[in-house]
This record gives sequence, C-alpha cells and structure tokens, in this order.
Amino acid sequence: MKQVTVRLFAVFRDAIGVNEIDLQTGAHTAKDLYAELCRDHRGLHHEPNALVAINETISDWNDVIDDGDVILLFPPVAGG
Amino acid sequence: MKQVTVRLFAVFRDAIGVNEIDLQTGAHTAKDLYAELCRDHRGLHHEPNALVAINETISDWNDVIDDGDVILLFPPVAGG
Amino acid sequence: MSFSISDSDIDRTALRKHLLNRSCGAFVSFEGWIRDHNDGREVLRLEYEVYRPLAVSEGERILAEALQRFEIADAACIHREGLLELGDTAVIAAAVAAHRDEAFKACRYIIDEVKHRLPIWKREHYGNGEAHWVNCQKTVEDAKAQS
Amino acid sequence: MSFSISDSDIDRTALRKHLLNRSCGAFVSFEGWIRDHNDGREVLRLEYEVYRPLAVSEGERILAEALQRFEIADAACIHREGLLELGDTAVIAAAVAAHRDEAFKACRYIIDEVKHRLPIWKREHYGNGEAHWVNCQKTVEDAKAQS
Repeated sequence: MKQVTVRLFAVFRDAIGVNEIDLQTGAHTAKDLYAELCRDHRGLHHEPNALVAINETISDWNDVIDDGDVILLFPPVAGG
Repeated sequence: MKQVTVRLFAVFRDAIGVNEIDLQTGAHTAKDLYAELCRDHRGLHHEPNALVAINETISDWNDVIDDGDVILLFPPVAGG
Repeated sequence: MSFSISDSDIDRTALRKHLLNRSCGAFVSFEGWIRDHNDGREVLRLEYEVYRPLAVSEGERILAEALQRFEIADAACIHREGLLELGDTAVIAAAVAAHRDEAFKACRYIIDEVKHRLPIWKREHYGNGEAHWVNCQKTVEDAKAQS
Repeated sequence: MSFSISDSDIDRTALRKHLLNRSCGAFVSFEGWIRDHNDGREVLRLEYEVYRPLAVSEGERILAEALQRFEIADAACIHREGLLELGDTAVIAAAVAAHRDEAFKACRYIIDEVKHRLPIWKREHYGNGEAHWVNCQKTVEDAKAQS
C-alpha cells in the first residue's frame, strides 16, 4: 500500500465537498487511483476528458504512482 | 472625339506633375486611353496592377469611355 | 514573451505596449468576452477557477511553442480568474510579426491551446439560479440526482 | 458596421467599445504598424495617400461582404492617411462573433481585401533620403532615369 495525497478541483471538489484527500491505496497507475476514488466516493464520476498531474507535472493516466506522490485530479478544462 | 477628364494619383501624378488632365481623345476603352496617355506623357508608364474608375465606379479596363467621363487612374494600391 | 493569470481587469493597453516593436508590421489579438448565452441558456455571469502553478508553466510553454512554430517576434497572453460579469474580458492573446499571416496563425494557435491545455475551469451562472461547470459530462447536481 | 479614414491617431479603444456586444464571445483585431524595414531597406517613415470617396465606399462594401460570408455580429475598420512615423498604427480591422473561428476568418478577410482593393497608396521614405511608392514596378525616379 502507498500513502498518497489527492487534490480535487472544480466539479470534482464540489462533488466530494473536500479539496484534498490523504489515502492509502493499492492502485498501480493514476487511472487505477481515479477508478478507486469513483468507487469509494458517491458523486465523483468518470470524465473522459479529465487530466491528471503527478507532483506538479501533467502526466499520463497510465503513469505509475509512488508512495508520497501528490496527485492532482483535473476535470475537463474550459479556459478562455 | 470625346472630351474627358483624367485624374492621376500617387506615382502617376508624380510622374506627370499634374493631378488632372482635360483632353480630347479617340480612345474607345479605358485601356486605350491609358495607352494613349503613356505614349503622350514621358514618365507615365504601364503598371500591370493599375486600376481604373469611371465616374467614381471601379471599372474594367475594357469598359467604354464616353464624352464627359471622369476617369481616375489608380496606380497599384498598397493599403494597410 | 509573457503569460499571466490576473484576478483583476485585463490591461490590454499595457499588453499591447509590451509587444510594440518597430521591426513588426502586424499585431493580431484575440479577446474572449463573457457572453450572455451558451448552449441556448441565458448566462448571467461566469466564474473561473485556475490552478495557478500549472496554468502559468503550461501557458508559458504554449507561448514558447508559438515562437518556435511561427515567424513571430513576440507573443503574450493574460487569463482572468474569479467572478466575471457580462462583457468582461476573460482572456487576451496576442502576437506580433513582420507579416500578418504568421501573426494570425500564432494568435490562433495560442488561444486554441490555452482553451485545451490550461488547468482552468469555468462555471456558468444561469438566469434560473443554477450554476454548472462547463465541459463536464455530468454536473454535481446531475450526479446528486442520480445518487 | 463602420469604416473610416482618419488623418489622426487611430482610437482603438473607441473602435473596441463600438463593437462590444454581450452576445459575442470573441473579438479579433488586426493592427498594421509602421515597421523600420521593407525589402531589406531601412524605412524612416511612411506616407499614405487615400482617394477618400472610393476608399470609403469600397471599405464599407468589404465590411458588408464579411458580415455576409461569416457568422459575425459586427465588424469595423479604420485606415490612416497622411504622414506616419515608426510604430504608428496604419490600419486596424476587427470583428466580433459568438465564436472565435468566424471572428478570426472575418478579420483576416477584411484586412486582406483592404490591402488589395482600396485606392490607397503608400510611399516609403528611406534612410538615404529617397522615397518610393510601394507596389509599383517603376518608381518616378526609375522612369526619369530611363527617359
């Protein structure tokens, strides 16, 4: 198990009601972690165009997460 | 013969040194008139991208000129 | 080259002055304005949430890409955050070049990338009191209704 | 819709305000600036000669065409005449639309047509004291040398 911090933004934060979660997870990739969170938190849902950043770097959903990582879950962006 | 007024702009005016010429001409079209002026006035020359307006309307070089017409000879434009 | 996030009115005069360059003949700018409708709904105001650290680094990367891809001398972009009213400017992107073709292409590239890549989220407030996050398949309200 | 010829500094703030529209999300503007070089020669200043009656009617026709061809709400253009210095704005063209794609296309269309169709002539003044009319195959000086 790894200890990670997940930060949530915009619709994801509003869905759960908190902007940060510390959790123990067995998830291998960022995608696995997102799926786990959707299972465990009512209201959080899969968004096909969501983005993920690991430790302040925009990353791939298949990137592996490590103990101590900070994972940013970005709902679909809508600048401009 | 027709009596017409020719107005010259920019490089054409500078080439002849006057901005307006009243003349008697046998020219049938605007193109003929331009060719006649190039023959009679040193310095005036054929510009492939020159434009012509007859009586304040942008016209075709093959348009016929009539007695009393005012012909505007525009050298190649360069706005902007 | 300058990218920034602003929590107050965008100063377009300063941005233009920053880009003024006597070797440039063409200046193209795009402004995104808050409009009163979207997808058939009346919009009253908008809220932009920005994750600044990544928005700034990604915004700077987009400008650097534009400078590499197009024959431009300089480019700049400012994006708002916070609550915006109708008619307010949400974003401005601009490029300067010797010739207009490259300035148009670069300006277009910058705003397209900004809209797709920056961690910025837009929440529309409607006439009926509702508010939805834009671009999301499900809104929080929808999600709650299903739970 | 508004086209004009101006013999003093272009007021871009007024032009923008004129186009402000709460149903529009996109504003694209192009500015043509006097740059310090052209075709490898140092340019000191520029002179624009405009035949106003036809420049205005043709300019208005171009804006009307843009409104017909593109999904824009409004468009405007101002062109300078007279003597301009380096860094001065010679022309500004702008379009507003609900969406950016149409605003970009319309703005580009307007400036392209303005440069090709309006009876406006540009005379460049160079570092060596010479001045030439732009776009002409022969300049007056060339013509005189040959005569």
